[in-house]
Amino acid sequence: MSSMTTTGVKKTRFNLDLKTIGPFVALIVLFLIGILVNQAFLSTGNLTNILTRSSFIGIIAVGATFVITAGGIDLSVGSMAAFISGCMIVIMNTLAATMEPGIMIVLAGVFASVLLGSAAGFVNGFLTTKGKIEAFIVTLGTMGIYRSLVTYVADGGTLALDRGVRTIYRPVYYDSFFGIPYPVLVFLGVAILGYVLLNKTVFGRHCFAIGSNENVARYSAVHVDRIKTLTYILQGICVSIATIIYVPRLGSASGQTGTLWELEAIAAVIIGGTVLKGGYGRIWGTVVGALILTMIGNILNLTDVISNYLNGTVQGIIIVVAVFLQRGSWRKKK
Amino acid sequence: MSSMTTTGVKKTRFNLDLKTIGPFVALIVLFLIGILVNQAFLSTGNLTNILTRSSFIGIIAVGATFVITAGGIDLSVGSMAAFISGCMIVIMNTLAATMEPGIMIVLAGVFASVLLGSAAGFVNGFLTTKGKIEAFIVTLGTMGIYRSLVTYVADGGTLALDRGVRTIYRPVYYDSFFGIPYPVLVFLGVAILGYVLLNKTVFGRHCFAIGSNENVARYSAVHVDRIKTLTYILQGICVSIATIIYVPRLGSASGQTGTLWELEAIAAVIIGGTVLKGGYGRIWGTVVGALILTMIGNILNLTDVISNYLNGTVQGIIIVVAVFLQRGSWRKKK
Amino acid sequence: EKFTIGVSIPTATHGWTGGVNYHAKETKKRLETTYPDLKIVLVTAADPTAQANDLEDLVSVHKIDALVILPTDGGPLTDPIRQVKESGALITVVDRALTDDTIQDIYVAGNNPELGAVSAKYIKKALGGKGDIVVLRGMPIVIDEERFDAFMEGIEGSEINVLDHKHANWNRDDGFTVMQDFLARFPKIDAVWAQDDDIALGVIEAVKQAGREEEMFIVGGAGMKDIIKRVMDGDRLTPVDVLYPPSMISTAMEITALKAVTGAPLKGTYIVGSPLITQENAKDYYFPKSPF
Amino acid sequence: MPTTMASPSTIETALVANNICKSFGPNEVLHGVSLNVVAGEVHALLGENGAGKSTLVKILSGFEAPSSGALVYEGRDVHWSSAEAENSGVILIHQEFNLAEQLTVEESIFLGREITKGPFLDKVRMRTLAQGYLQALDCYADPSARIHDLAVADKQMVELAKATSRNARVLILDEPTAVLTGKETKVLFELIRRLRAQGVAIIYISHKLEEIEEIADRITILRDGTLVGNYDANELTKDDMARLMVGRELSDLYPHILTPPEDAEIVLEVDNLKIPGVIFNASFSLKKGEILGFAGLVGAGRTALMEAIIGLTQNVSGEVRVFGKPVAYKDLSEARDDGVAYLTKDRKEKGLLLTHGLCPNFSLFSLQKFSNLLIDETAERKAFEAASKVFDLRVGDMSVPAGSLSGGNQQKLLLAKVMEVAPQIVIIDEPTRGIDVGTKSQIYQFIKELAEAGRSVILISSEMTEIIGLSHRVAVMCNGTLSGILQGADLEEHEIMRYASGLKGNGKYE
Ligand SMILES: Nc1ncnc2c1ncn2[C@@H]1O[C@H](COP(=O)(O)OP(=O)(O)OP(=O)(O)O)[C@@H](O)[C@H]1O
Ligand SMILES: Nc1ncnc2c1ncn2[C@@H]1O[C@H](COP(=O)(O)OP(=O)(O)OP(=O)(O)O)[C@@H](O)[C@H]1O
Ligand SMILES: [Mg+2]
Ligand SMILES: [Mg+2]
Repeated sequence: MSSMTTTGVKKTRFNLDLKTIGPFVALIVLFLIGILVNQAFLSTGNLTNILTRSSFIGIIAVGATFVITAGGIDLSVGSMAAFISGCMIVIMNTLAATMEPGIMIVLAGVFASVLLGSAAGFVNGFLTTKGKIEAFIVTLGTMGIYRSLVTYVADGGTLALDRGVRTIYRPVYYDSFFGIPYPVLVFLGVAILGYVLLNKTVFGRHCFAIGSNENVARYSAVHVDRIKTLTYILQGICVSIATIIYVPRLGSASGQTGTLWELEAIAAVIIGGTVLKGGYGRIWGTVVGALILTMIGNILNLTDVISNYLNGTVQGIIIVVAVFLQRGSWRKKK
Repeated sequence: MSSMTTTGVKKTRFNLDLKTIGPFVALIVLFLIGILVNQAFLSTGNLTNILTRSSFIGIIAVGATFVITAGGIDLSVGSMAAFISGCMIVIMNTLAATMEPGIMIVLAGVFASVLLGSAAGFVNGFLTTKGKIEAFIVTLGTMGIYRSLVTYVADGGTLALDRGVRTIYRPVYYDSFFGIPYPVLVFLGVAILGYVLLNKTVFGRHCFAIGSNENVARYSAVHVDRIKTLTYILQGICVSIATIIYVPRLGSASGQTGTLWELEAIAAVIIGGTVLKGGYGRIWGTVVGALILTMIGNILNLTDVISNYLNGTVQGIIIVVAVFLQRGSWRKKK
Repeated sequence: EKFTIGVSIPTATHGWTGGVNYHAKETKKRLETTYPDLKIVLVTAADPTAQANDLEDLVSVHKIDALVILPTDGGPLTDPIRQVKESGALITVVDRALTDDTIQDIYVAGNNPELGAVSAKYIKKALGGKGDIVVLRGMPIVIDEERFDAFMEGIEGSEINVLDHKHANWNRDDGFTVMQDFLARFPKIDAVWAQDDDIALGVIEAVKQAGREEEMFIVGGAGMKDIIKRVMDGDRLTPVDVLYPPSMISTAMEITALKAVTGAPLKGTYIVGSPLITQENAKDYYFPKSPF
Repeated sequence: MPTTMASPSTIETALVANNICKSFGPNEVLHGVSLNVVAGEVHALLGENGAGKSTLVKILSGFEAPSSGALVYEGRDVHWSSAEAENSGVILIHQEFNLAEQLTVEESIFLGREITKGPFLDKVRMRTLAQGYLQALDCYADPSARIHDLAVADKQMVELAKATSRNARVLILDEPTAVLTGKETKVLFELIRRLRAQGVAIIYISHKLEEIEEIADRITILRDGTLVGNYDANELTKDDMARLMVGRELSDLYPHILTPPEDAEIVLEVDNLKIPGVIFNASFSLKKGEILGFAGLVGAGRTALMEAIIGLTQNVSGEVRVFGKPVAYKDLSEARDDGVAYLTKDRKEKGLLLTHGLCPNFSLFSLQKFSNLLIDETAERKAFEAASKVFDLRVGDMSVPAGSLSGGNQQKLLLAKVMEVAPQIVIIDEPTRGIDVGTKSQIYQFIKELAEAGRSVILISSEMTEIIGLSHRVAVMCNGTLSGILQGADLEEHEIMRYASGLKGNGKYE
């Protein structure tokens, strides 16, 4: 793009800024709107709610940032979350039936969750890399598979966590540390780890390289397939972490759990300035993206000026506008 | 990376075949399964049903083939369909209130539908090209917008078409011409037109060019933005055609109409051998893809050996396998 | 010579439909053992279009002699069901009315407006006709409309003030989220009409989290076992529940099977009411084994 | 610089290839070629376009597997992948760039060999090292700049830096100077000499025979995939090389071209054209039947200027007149329809659809002319076959994708594509980049015929001799300014360099 390059050069700086601050600007604007809409928005209660809620999508989106940066996509995260929660509950209930409900059971559940997450991620990664099937299709397939499996396990209904176990597990979602709810802390931890991994390690750099040009990466002795599979496994683990803090919230899972989370996660990633075509990812942007999405929902609940029916419209517009703030920035990535 | 292309090339010959026959093989296999599962599968009644049903997704998928070939994606088709059906019904009902129900009213509805489709498509195209926002996000946004708009128009309920108009309109779905239902004829027509447009015209060539390298297209005097926008408009028109034969079937529309059609359409396109990254499209593949998807649903209804809960699993597996038949084929498009 | 009944129901997209699926499966097993020459084909669909497809398949492939259908949406399916009728099959419609009631032979009617009305009546009484409430609605579809309108009608004239109503899509997570925000927004809430037990469960958690259990009570709907258990145990947060039994599908299947096999002259409408479940009568509605 | 460097004495023959054959599908492109590279020598590889040079070196460096034949590296038989080859110090710089556009310079240089401190990247270290490697090539690209923002020449320098940063024992350069001007070429040669002195074996591919004469110790010549012979550099004159490559005597490279009459109509006029930040001032005019050369250092703004004229760049100020009519093209199609065509120098990113067939590539630019409603595919194919004769495309099988053509043949395809619209004014940017001498003379002949048929040509080239040999007049650009237009006696190398480097004329390098 020669002449584009010319302009490109100046653009770059310009857009890089926009890409960096864009999401934050959007967040701040939303924040102000929130305040205008309803005083209650600023109440600590409400703000903690927003943070805590955003941690599900947020943690998943951190994983998605890796997948997308490396040029992939994962549509299965939502149903994966449902599937993992379902299995966790079944496992913990079976244990609870055999032994005294205790911390051990919860740990067993957590362990199982991480195991399942990595496995599910590996399946996606393996099919994409070794099976050479487009990620979109692989994960579209597994999306349907996981969801129907959980419906099957739940026998069409809802899987409820054993009361005893629940009481032990409950604090993981509801308690907090110096006023900061555990989910938020976990989210923060995941984000920081993600940031370091993506920006400070060889693995992260290889993700960028693969996303930007797979062949060049392969020629530079980068283990393309391994790295790509790893990003999916990472995504799976993030999903499992999200479920670990999700299950104690309502102590239940069903075929409905996590519907459309995949789209929310991807939206969060893109709003955050990551390039969908791969080669450029931003963890902090993703975090902000997740906050934005949660905040939209929250604000809509705090007002009744807009008909409920129009929530989707408002969300849609905000998402598009938020990305519009970074317009052009992804263009030259072609 | 000529050597990449090199390996690419050796594959080409090989895969082009696979890509061409792959979907057909899958279709035939499914067909045989159908016969084994249940004799009744072969009854003309059943076969006509399959064809008629596949026409919705099929027609939409033909449009999607253009969008995807030109390197874009449209997630909004499902809700666009809901929105258009909704508006059609409202318009026809209002007219019916003022005048004698007659063919004119239906034509008015059809006209409105096409108009809306083109407009909706234009919006998507404009935002992607001029707004320089990633197609995925634009259409994710409009997806939410259209869906919530129709819910709003339907006031949360279902919009039902005026009885009188319905009786006039009904044949468009239920009648047939020498035993071939109209929807099938329309589908066939759209497919043929699509084929010619994509493979025999300048427009089609330009779609391929843009999809495989936008810069080269620009340097070859291709009006990149215009062509891309046109593909979205085309998609919109295809959606409107689909709704034109959808509305007479159930004579109603609601916020639920057309949920997940976007994924089905995209799946049909990819199963058909079109490359999601753009630059390579096959209309006939898409048609077969649509048939495959419909046939899966049908076959699952032919037997109750599989728990209904597991439908999603079967579908997922078949989709992945169908694409696996063309494994590697999309690789060289990097 | 076998007699085939096709049963078409919505996919388990939330707790209640989950219950429908469960009862349908159970009843299928039971009936097929009691009536050896009876064959039941069970199909599920996510939306009206898919359900219309299913109906076509039931006729063209399974040659059903009778259809038991719980329509995902009465309006759009009226016509496809008429076609099944024209194929000569006996039609039993469950829960959701068609736009043309001459089609069905048997109608096992759930009563959505009644659910709304009963809830309204109770809340009015419990609050002494005066107070601030919030409403969590289901998915934006007809059923939700009917329930909501009936409810608003029910409280009309009283001094009960609906602070706001939002859609919680018959989903626990949404129930939780929406209620959290209601709690953040309204300092004083006397009662919550959650309309559905899945939503109610979410609401309960949100209220507990906010530590405002003493302030309000919650009225759900459907008769999910967890909620009924709470009612039985006299939980003050959920003093009552309003029945809207997914088991109505079983009733419909049984009646249809009976007519099919014995040719008994069964016709007309069987209304499944929406009685108020209180601590007293709760045990009659408690089925621990059901997943719902 | 690598410290553990093998000294010439320790190794005799570094890399040996014994009758290598290579086929792509049905057609064999290398028929038993043998090569023997000795440590501390510069071994030139010569051959026409499509002779098989790139294929051979790809095989040597593990990017392609030979269909038959053996590789021996430092005594051992090897069947290696590109990664293994690279680890053992056999490094290929591709004819086409092999860089990921979104990565930064530093990331590209260390890709696959990142330096870490504990579990983390040592960015500081890599940055400074990268800087060092680049400066050694006196290239001043910022290590944190993204590849897609670099000018072509800088991209090539990054490739070189990448190679030098590795512990090279055998360094293979496939037409490295195709995108370089004299200045950078000198730098490159210094580097090559330095490495040779350190005992590195260098395989050097180029179509610029004077370079071969200057740098090569030994020369291996290929023709149509067979070995012509293996010579000592000082055995051969440039003419010998040309003859051996092409297999026939070559007429004088630069044809005599009639000068257009003084009063010839002016077809293109450019007044004070400016692009903020890139072009500071350019004014010139072009006569009917004239060939106007554009000289300058890489980055001087020639491409930028032309892209502005044909409407690829917006926010351009100044006036452009085509056939006396003021124009401000908004995109290429408008220019094309006025009979102005531009041939890009970046055939891979802007010229050809590498994954598509030859015919669709050929007709993409002129498609309208084959189409009334539907595309007349037979006419299209006929035109393509005609053109492939005119530009003598050397392709076994016309159904291969453009990406599989040899570099030179890709260039020819690109020429054919642009010329198909029969432009009145044609702007050709580096038309003979990567073209063998034989074909070069064909292309020059073609340009001559264009001009004498009354078409007008703007010729951008970094090859001084080409510019001087073909142009009636030469415009020289210097740092975004058109610093002077030379003709007649002034038209010679040193004068041009003075203008290009800002010593003369109104162009300045700060
Ligand atoms: N991947 C491939 N598939 C089919 N043919 C190929 C492929 N790669 C190269 N060829 C053919 O092999 C022959 C040699 O190509 P190669 O690139 O080695 O030529 P070259 O000597 O490098 O030419 P140039 O000087 O133009 O670079 C050409 O005819 C080319 O078309
Ligand atoms: N310093 C620069 N800043 C931004 N873009 C540039 C710069 N130099 C060149 N470009 C752009 O990069 C493209 C290719 O680079 P290149 O240096 O070959 O072109 P150029 O500047 O015209 O130099 P040349 O005179 O060699 O053509 C050109 O189209 C030009 O627009
Ligand atoms: Mg070559
Ligand atoms: Mg140049």
